Amino acid sequence: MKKIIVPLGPDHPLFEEPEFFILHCDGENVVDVEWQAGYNHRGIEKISETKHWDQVTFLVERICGICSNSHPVAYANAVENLLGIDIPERAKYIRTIISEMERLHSHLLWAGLAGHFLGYNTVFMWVWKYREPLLDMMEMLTGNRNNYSMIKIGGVRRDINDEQIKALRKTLDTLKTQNEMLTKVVLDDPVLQARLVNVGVLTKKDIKDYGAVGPVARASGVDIDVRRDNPYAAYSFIDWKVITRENGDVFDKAVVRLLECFESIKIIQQCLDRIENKKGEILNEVKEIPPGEGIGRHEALRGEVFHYVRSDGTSSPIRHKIRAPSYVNVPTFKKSCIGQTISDVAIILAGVDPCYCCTERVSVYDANTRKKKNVTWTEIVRKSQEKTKKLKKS
Amino acid sequence: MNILNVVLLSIVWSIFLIAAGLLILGVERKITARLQWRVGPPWWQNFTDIIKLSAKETSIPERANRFIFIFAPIVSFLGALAAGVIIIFSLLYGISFRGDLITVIFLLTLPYSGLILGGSSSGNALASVGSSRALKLTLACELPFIASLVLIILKSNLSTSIYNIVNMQKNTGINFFSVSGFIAFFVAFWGSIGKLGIVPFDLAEADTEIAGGALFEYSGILLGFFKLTKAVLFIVVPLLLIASFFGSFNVLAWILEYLVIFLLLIIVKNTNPRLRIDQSLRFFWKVIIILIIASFVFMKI
Amino acid sequence: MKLNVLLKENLGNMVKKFEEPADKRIYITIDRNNLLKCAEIIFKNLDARYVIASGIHNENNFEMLYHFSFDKDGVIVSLRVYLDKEKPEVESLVSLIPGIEYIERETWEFFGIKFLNNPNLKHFLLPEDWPEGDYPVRKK
Amino acid sequence: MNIKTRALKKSLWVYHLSTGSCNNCDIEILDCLSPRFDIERFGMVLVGSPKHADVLLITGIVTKKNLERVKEVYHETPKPCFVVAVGTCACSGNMFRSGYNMAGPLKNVIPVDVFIPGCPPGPAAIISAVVKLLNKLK
Repeated sequence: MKKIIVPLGPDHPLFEEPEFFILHCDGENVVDVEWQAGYNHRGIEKISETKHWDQVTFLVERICGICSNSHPVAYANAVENLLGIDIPERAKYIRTIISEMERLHSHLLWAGLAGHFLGYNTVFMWVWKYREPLLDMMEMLTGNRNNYSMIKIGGVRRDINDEQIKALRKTLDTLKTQNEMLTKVVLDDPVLQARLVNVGVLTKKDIKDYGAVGPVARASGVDIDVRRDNPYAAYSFIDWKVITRENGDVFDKAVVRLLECFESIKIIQQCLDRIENKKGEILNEVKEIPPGEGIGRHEALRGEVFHYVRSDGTSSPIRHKIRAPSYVNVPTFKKSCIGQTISDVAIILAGVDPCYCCTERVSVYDANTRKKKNVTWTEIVRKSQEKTKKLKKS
Repeated sequence: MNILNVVLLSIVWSIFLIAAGLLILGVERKITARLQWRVGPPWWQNFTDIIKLSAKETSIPERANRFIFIFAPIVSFLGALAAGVIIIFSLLYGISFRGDLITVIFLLTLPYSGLILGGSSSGNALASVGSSRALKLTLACELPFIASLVLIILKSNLSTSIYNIVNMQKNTGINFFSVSGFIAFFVAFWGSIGKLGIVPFDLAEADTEIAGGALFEYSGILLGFFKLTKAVLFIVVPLLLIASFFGSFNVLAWILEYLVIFLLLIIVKNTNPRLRIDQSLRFFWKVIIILIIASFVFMKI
Repeated sequence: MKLNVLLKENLGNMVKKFEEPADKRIYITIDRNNLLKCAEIIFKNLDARYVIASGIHNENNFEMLYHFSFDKDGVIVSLRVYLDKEKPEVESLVSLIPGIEYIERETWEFFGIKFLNNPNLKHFLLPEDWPEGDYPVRKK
Repeated sequence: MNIKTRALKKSLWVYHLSTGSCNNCDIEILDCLSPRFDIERFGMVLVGSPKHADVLLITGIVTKKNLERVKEVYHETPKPCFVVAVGTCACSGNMFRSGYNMAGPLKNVIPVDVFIPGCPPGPAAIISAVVKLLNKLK
């Protein structure tokens, strides 16, 4: 049978970002997958070497829009690891609150998008409606809906006051009931189960081979979570548990994410209890970064973020290595996609919650193998502008 | 009625079909939006879309087969329109001929054929995946749809004229209220969801999987023709169901029955995710086939 | 047994330098030729999780760091390997860890470090027509 | 204003193209669809193929690998079409300006009609910019 090649990307409505998967198909079945990356590569690791230590927090924030708190936390952890310092207790709680709120909004975002990919737009709209108040809370706490700029080496930039805590509690309570409903809908819907159960299964061995992390690993029964294994911020002071499932299919990944939302709500509520009606320092001023190297980790929404920094005592890092969770999660598609159908590839890739901005921190294929046109680019632009003018006049 | 009148009336009714189809699609979008806590577009949105598309440039890909690429949307549009006009003529004016039901069934396969041809002629991988899905789907959903209509023909003493079928139900009772008729209606309803290409069977266009699928390369007025086809089908297919299963000669009843079917369609659309192609095929070949056989077994009841 | 003792015991005299600059961070310097053996001991025998590898361009040499995580102890173990300045080459770990393919390709195009026996050493993040010999993350 | 322009104003189909962004602008664009902002009120729909589009919402610095692709998409889009640069990255390059893989900003690659600065611009800002675009249409 003749194989057909289906390009998935670079600009596929499935992905928010440009990314290119070439599916070698036999009818509707996928027999091989190639991954072409680099459409999003911006060279952040190199740019980081030209910025001041404090500026780098803003730079890493812009690695990825959804993990815009995870990377700064991991980076700050790395620098603090290099310095060997601790941060004030209140700052720890605030970091935890922001991190968990980010996790909540990202998991909801994922659930909505997953619905969207399945052509289930009602789920998409409802979930995104629930997510909106969270973004309002973020705006209230940090001043921006995304890109929060809360983290600073040695602490946090802004404090949280008691009025904000009250408003936050209210939002979380409504969110909890909404999330309960959503979880029920997902767990019980027979059509969703038909689409998700036993699709894109990853075994424990696959997880180890590719080093996958986060909800992807936890859905396959690999019990890892940096928040518990190597606690930072306030995670060691708080009572919560790691969610794991056994099957490793897309359905389990969805369940892990939805159940994690409840844990996040629990964590935030406990943190709020500890900082309410209290005052305290939020920043340990850091003046100089001595020579040395440090590693910082953070359990981001998609898994472990890993930052390695090296200093030679000057005002900017001489090497800054960033490993986003998607960098190890996405390659698992090689195991999970092959043998599935084209329709499933969409949801399998979505199940990983890929984030290519993260993956290519540091970064025309003619998808239709069309013949090259012998017209120069300026010619085309000129022609099209003329036509636009003409149409505007008429 | 002389030939001139017929021509004039068909033009008038064609325009009505287009307008009503666009309107009902607008209503559909509005209701969907309300279900999703949104305001939604105004009711005339689809008219604006079509006018806009007609003003846009139509680009034809270099690798495409020009002839098929251009004619596929036109043929599917005309097929849907002709089917609609035939049904309306036999319902309203009693102008009917032997075998017009068969003609309508044939004409209603044209829209999908157009989609398949158009998709596969455009020389794009995503479009060809879309049309191969459309092909599989049409094979799956056409059979139950036709089979349920064959049952109606059998029930109406082998009459293949829509007028006769409607007329006969006056004497023998409405088909929908017999056991076999009810089952056949259920079958035809799912078949028509497949024919209309709405969720859960919108695999051929699946925006989030294969980016518009068979329509990927279409732009401008040619895309507009596909949109119009869909709008006309939204009127014609339920109308055919009404004629063969409810059959009355009362306009008010028709409108009510239409609205009921329309509501059912919307409910199905908004409470289901898109099915995978093999799941859709399994649904049609296993579940629906059993129902068809059941309806034939209970034919006399 | 404590992890640092366990590591020293298992790696034996392949360890050139053993550093613990901070709590739960271990850096082990080894010889370039022992890399595959050490990585196998850590990844297979001690059941660590592969995290990432990072290349570094120093003044006099290149450096590769292979980070492994022991999740039960929460410890990061980094294997440090120094490479030639003129001809940076190191054994590829693809046969051991399939997921390492992408970072090796990336390091190759950023630093010009060659990974012997990596079957797929071609451009990954940078465009295909990127000028040869131009390694963007190297120090100027 | 004739009927065609009027129809165009009331029925803008949007194609969203990311050319090396951080995802934030893209999420905010999707947010425009969500119940709170609901741009479908104005007849705007997000489409999957550039062939169906009237407006290209482009986010991100243009990376070298994306350069050809951006031009191709712009060429494929049936005219008249409008290009909107969403976010500071697309407008000027933001902090990635000094990076080695930057080929943009967007205005150097294709003609841009509207710039929306902000990192990221909120959905409200995006909608207001599109309204400005509509007013520009005569």
